[in-house]
Amino acid sequence: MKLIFEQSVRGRQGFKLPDSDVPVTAVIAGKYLRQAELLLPEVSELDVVRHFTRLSRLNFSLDANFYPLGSCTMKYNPKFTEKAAAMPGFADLHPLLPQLKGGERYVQGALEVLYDTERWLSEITGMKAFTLQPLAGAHGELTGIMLMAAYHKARGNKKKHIIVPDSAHGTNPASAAVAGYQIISVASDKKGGIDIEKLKAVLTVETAGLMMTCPDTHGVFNSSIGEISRLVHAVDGLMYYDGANLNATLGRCRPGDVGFDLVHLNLHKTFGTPHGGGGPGAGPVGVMGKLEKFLPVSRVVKRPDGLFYLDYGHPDSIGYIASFYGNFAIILRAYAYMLLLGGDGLKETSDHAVLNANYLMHRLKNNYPVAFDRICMHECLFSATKHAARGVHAIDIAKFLIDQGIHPPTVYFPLTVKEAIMVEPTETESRETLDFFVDAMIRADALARTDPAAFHDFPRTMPISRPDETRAAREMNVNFFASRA
Amino acid sequence: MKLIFEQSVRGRQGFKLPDSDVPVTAVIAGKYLRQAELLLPEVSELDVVRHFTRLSRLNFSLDANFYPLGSCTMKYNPKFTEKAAAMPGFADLHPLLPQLKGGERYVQGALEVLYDTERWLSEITGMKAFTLQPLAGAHGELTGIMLMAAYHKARGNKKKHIIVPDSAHGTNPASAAVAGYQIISVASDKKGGIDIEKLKAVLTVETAGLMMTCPDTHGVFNSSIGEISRLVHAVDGLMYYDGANLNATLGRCRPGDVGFDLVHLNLHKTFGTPHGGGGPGAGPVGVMGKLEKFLPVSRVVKRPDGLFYLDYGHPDSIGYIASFYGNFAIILRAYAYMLLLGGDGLKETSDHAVLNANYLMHRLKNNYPVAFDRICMHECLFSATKHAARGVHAIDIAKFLIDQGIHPPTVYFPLTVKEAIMVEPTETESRETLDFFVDAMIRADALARTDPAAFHDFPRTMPISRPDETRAAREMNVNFFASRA
Amino acid sequence: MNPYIANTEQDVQTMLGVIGVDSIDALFADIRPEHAPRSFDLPAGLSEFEVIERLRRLASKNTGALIPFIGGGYYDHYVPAACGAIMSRGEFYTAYTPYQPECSQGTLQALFEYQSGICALTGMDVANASLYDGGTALYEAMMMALRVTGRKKIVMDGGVSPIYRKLIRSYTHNLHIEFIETPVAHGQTDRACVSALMDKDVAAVIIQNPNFFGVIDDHADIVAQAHASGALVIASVYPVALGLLKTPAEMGVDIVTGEGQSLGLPLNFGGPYLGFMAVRRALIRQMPGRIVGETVDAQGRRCFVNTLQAREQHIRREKATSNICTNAALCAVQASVFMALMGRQGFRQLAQLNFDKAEYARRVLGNIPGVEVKRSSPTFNEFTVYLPRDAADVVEEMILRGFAAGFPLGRYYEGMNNYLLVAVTEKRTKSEIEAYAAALAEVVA
Amino acid sequence: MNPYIANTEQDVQTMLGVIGVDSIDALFADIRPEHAPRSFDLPAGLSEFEVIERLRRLASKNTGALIPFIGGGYYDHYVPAACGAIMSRGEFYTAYTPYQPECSQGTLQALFEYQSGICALTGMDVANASLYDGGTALYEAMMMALRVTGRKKIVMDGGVSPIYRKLIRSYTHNLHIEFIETPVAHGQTDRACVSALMDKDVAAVIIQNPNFFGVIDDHADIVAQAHASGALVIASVYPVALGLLKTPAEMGVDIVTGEGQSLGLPLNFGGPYLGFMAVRRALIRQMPGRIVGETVDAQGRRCFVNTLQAREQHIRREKATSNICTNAALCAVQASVFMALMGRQGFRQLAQLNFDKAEYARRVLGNIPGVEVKRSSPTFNEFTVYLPRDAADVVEEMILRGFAAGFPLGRYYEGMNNYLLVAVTEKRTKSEIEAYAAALAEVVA
Ligand SMILES: Cc1ncc(COP(=O)(O)O)c(C=O)c1O
Ligand SMILES: Cc1ncc(COP(=O)(O)O)c(C=O)c1O
Repeated sequence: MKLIFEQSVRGRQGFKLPDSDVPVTAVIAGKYLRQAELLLPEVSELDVVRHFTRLSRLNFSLDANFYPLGSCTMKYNPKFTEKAAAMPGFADLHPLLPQLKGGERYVQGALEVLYDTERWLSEITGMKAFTLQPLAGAHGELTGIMLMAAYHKARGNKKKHIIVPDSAHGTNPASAAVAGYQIISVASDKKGGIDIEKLKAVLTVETAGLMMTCPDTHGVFNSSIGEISRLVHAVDGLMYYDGANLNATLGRCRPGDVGFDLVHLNLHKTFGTPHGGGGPGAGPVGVMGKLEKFLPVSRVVKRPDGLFYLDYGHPDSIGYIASFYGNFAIILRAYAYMLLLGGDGLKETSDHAVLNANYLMHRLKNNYPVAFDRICMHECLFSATKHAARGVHAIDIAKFLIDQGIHPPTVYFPLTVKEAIMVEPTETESRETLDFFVDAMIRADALARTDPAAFHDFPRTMPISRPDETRAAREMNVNFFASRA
Repeated sequence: MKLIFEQSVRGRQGFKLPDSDVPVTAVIAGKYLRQAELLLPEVSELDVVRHFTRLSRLNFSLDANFYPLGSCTMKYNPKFTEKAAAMPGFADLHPLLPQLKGGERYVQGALEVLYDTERWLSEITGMKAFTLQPLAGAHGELTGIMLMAAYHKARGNKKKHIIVPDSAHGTNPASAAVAGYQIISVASDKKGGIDIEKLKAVLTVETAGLMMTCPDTHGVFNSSIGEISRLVHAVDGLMYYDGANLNATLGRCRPGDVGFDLVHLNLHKTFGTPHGGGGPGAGPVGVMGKLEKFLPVSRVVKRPDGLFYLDYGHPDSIGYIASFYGNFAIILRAYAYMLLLGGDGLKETSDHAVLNANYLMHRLKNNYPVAFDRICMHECLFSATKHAARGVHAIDIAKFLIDQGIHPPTVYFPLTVKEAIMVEPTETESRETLDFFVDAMIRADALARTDPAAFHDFPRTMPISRPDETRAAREMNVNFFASRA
Repeated sequence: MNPYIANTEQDVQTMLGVIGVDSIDALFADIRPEHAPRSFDLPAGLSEFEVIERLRRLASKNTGALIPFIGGGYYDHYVPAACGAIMSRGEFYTAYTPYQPECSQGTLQALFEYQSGICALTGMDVANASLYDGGTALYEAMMMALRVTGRKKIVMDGGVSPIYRKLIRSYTHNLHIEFIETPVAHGQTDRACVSALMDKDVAAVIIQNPNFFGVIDDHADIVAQAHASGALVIASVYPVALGLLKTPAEMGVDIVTGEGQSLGLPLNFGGPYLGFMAVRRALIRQMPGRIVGETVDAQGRRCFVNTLQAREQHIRREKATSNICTNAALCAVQASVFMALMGRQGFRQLAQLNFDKAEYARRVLGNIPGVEVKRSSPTFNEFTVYLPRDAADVVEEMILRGFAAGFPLGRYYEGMNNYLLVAVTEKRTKSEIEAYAAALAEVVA
Repeated sequence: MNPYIANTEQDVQTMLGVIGVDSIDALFADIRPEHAPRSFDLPAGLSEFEVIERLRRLASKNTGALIPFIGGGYYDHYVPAACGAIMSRGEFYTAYTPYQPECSQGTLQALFEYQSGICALTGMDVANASLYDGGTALYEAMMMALRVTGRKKIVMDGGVSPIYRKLIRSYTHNLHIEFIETPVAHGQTDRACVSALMDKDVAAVIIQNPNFFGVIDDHADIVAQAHASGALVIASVYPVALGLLKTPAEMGVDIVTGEGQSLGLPLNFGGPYLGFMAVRRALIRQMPGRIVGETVDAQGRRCFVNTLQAREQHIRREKATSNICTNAALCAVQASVFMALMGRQGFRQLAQLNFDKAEYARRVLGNIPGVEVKRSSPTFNEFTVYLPRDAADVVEEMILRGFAAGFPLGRYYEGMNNYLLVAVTEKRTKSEIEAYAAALAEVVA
């Protein structure tokens, strides 16, 4: 499809702005003015709408496709939460209003949303308190590591490194690193869990903490969590819970009850807010009592008279970590989601997420060896090494699925498993959809036996197939103007 | 695609209703209860959303495709009018509110919308007054014919028939017929207009009126309109203006100034409201002074103090013709559209609608003979008789265009022209889009010369091609249950 | 500036060049000077922002935040967000009538499903793809009955919505049809009266269930009688009630129509709404409006098309079964979404909630001294109360207390000035009902 | 009941059978009894209708209908309806990160266009596909400068948003970075001070244009100086202003970031917003965040992919240029729609309207006795006024008169208690401005 810039016609205009109703009282001095022409596209509103409508139709999406992306929790995004987020009383609210004297009176509804969400997330995770400010999971991790640093500093601890299992998501080591820690990676054992002996080997007084995803990215709930946390706490390390996989254990296990000191959650995973083609999300962070005083400001407080306000006065706080109160419109959707489901509905969520994953695992394990042959949690992990031996790699199976209208599972993650195919069906998909996926996977397996070469030009039904990624990286055409200059 | 009924799974539920908060105080006696199970589909909300999202993707639409449908005015539907219509202050308003004592105070905004729209449509058409109640163009026609009947009755006229040109839309004779009139069809002359001699031949004292589309469905503005209206008025007939083609003459000619006594407009054509896959629309009717007292009740009135109310007290009124005040949410969109464009913007609309049509006509007339070789108005009319001689009919060209992503023009209408291809580009399409269409049409013409047989299995890119319409009519499978019983 | 026009000055010049004229004005040569507008005095255009602001101001003049207990055939039901989300897809709302099936399967299949849903609700064999609204659908049904029977007399139950009755009368003013309206007995159809009127001239008996007073009835006996004398029976029904109530098919009704607003459409101050119609299979060729049928394409793939088009105006012109062209297709698709969301169990539950809440309200209001609630005839989610004074005045006072308290029947029924029609949907909470009762008690005290 | 779960009781039994366990509980065997929640005390679930009603009530507690003259980097611009219409397409908002290019070309091309639009606005060579928001984007820019230069000192203009400065400080608490904040001179960057600080340790000078006081500046001289000592210059910019103002590229800036909220995003009480970043081409491999690049597919068709992924955490883990994963993709697409709608002329016109309205307000407020408007430094659509008493108190009184009168600078700048920061966008009408002035005159009188 043509770029919108390529559709530009000199002099065309797509939008009608108000005429000015004020006299011109000043001009900007020439030296402050831009010299370069502002080469935005010149198109009509119809051009814009048609262009983006057509573009959108080139996407797979949850609204049209099954998306069994492991670790991503691509569950249905309830439509009513979009309606809630569009209410002008929320959408038009300026974030500085509550910082005006008397201004918090005009944002009571919004503050109540924040306050309740914090309380409920605390109850869900067994944490003492929450901050909703982090703008995504990785941002939550960074915030969490900063909280850990503040804790250690206050305790006079000299900590240097953070331990991260090799199965961890890339954001874990990256977040710890940007916060100034060294990373020590610890290998998994044969059951997919952290190898406790190896963990012991790296734990020292310089260990600031351990970041764990629980259940981990192998889809396994680590039954040794109690022991692990004892070991980490023994060196005054902190247990960090990456909550990306919370969808497996709602109402079944709370990180706060099993030894974790702080958590981040991904509202765009467990709490059904949309992924938006890569964002925005929200990554609230919860902490146990010993970390509470370090939480970022502002904090939402409810006065005895029921009025809410923002409290900035916490001397031990790590300070501002976001400009305001988090991705409010995302938090609002998650709040609406929790209101609708209630405690029971949330627990059911995990029940069926886990049921669906185990069902898929059992239906497929004869065709695709499972990485860890045991009950899985909300996602299951296959390996396509056998297929790869015939020249059909995980990515080829992924591309085969695209032609079936199915978004591929996560492939090549976690890094611990060769030719990983990581499948997370979520609780919102029906058995018919799971069976449709199973059938497609079984057909792929059969085809891999009979005609492995066929895979190389999948997908065949899409407008493009197998882009040349090397060329992209070499040419670095990332800007319409530069590439045409 | 599977029907939603075919996706049904016993016991599945897609929506959460509130629990009852009242005690059960009564039961309905068995004899009043339904016996048959209510076999609505049992699906999850995700199933519903995914099903309808996928269904929608099987449609062409203005938002994604050029739609040069003659007589249909498929212009861009501005997005902001959708936003306006969704405002709760309008969308949640109960229509009986203004009929309560003191209730009109709660609907002043809505009444103002109606009042202003009536006034502006009057000014646009040169009519004295308008009713916004008719729910579509054909409903407007029926209302108009009823007004004519009321007029003649009041005058003691004995009228029996209505004259309709052979180029008229099918709704014209149909509306006149259901209102109780006989239809006399009058042929067009060689220039596409009404043949005045033939008109004279059928005009009698029993002629209730003449229904004219202006410009007519040949895309021609009838310069003899003055003479025609004199002839009709001479027998105390009324001149009815079918406003489906008003998009050609905004600010250029008002029916009220050239002899018409009453008009209907299609807000879903000229005023940019969406077609909705076949409806809903709105077909307001305007009348000159002599017909005003017959207009349907209620009528919107502005009191001297600026308050609006609904007036039901018109003894000569034809009465209720709709349950309420018309398709309010459609009228509201048209109102928003007029507010944005203003008088100048409306006039520009017609200027460019006509320019675009003439441009297309000139670019294509060497390949497709024009039915009437003259300046056209907002649409132009080709004939594919030459192509048909080679076995390529208008419908085949239509199907060819579908493969180009272009919605076919109107074909086989008007009935006066063999193998008619009626093209109405509207003012909202860019020259690039027109050229894209021209190129496709020229390619079709070339292919018709070189390989006419190729046309028979167009379209090739769609999920289906050339449905068996005869079988549909024979089998009459119009209900999932019946066809599976 | 018209932002919806794409042509630039340069485009205009190029195009005029291709056409071979000097100016756009030249294209309007057929419109002679004497045809020029005598006036075209319209406000100057505004920007999108200004229009939205203006409409927001107008909209805010409407919301009185009245708690609604008003129905009269149009109900304050909750519209699931998914309905709106699907309807706002451009592929549905900016499409044209599906005359080209290859590029319209989305709308066509959705309408086929809608027709099937209406058949499921009503129990009838076939439904059309929509008419304008409930009132005009009833008019079309009557016209159809006249055509089918070749007779000229219509018997109409006084329990049929007075709004519908009024508009049917307007439409048939010139058609030399004899209308007889029968009174209501204890809120239900007056059997004796209808029976006395049945003769070989009656084309149809028109009834409504629940009727305008909210009263439910089993019209099977009337159907039997009508059929015996060769007349058809037309029933106008309220679809939500069909979640619980005996279907018109079970009563033997020939033509069913109704207002589909309660199937997921906002109240919209009167429209757009959705007229539905379902009939016995034998009557299909006389049915007005579009009908979508299943078929296969050239390669044998299942697909859907507009069918039996020979009934319609674009083919049959003055001999068509109706003049309808544009209908309420998008509303039908929305209703289809609604029916699928509710499903078998949800739809029933919805009906039950409406019934239970209304019954509770009926009991609570009946306890107010001076307010009389007739309990003889069963009702669904709407009922009448007798007040100690003019209901219109009571309603006026209730408005000041924040309630749209109902519809005063005196407006349409002579001698019923003290009667108020009260509707209670699933959206009304117990506490709203009780607050309403408390306010009413004060007002009538 | 959880309406988003599709499994029926029957499904559950079938699936458990396939798995070979008795109950769902059995699947949770790894979670031992000692791991069970000590509490899980959450409210009972509600229906969709009840949730919407509750949120409507909460939302209505917010709308004070205050006329906004408040900015501070976040502005009340009009969001064209087409932006929302496109964003509400499920294909955009319910898609995942475009890791699979074949089924993500829509998002990928839209992001490529977004990057191009940001380059057009800023004049820079390359832009990434979004960061969280303007504040974190500036933090990322600073981290990038530290990496690129290998130095540890940051000079930050006091005109940079105090909110941004605060959060950058939090993030770098443990990173042993030396921060020097320079004061503002006559509202602009203090040249002498910056110049005195420049040395071989400075990694970057961070400036903002227009700065927090709304003042515009030409930082070309500072850039020259910084470059001379091997430092980078980072500019945080306000995109609407770039419709008129000298671009950061024209000043020679190395890294540009900014808050994209004003590009068609609602204020949303603080988010989601859009952080943008654009750099010189030479810096591309050090840039954080996703980058979409053009390429061709196996058949030579143009297409788009995430490129240079070796910078990112999912490949490079602790050595990545940033930890960012989920970003603000949908907001970037929305900004892209906004830029296309405005276009070359519209965007300029939008900037001009903002400037003209603010200038008018500045003049009108300057006429109020006791209110002082500094006219020495040019401003864009926001400016400071000096009030005869504490601006926080004045604002409180203005709220009661229906205005969000601006942001009292005392909150973030010591000694500036009497200063008020006033923003005026294209949405403010002349009469609103005058009403504001009249109210302010009363309050300060
Ligand atoms: C296990 C895990 N941790 C962390 C993240 C990072 O979260 P975000 O993308 O919201 O920054 C992800 C996201 O995919 C994840 O799967
Ligand atoms: C010339 C003409 N007249 C009347 C009509 C009927 O209008 P509606 O479809 O709104 O009933 C149409 C619609 O296509 C038309 O083109």
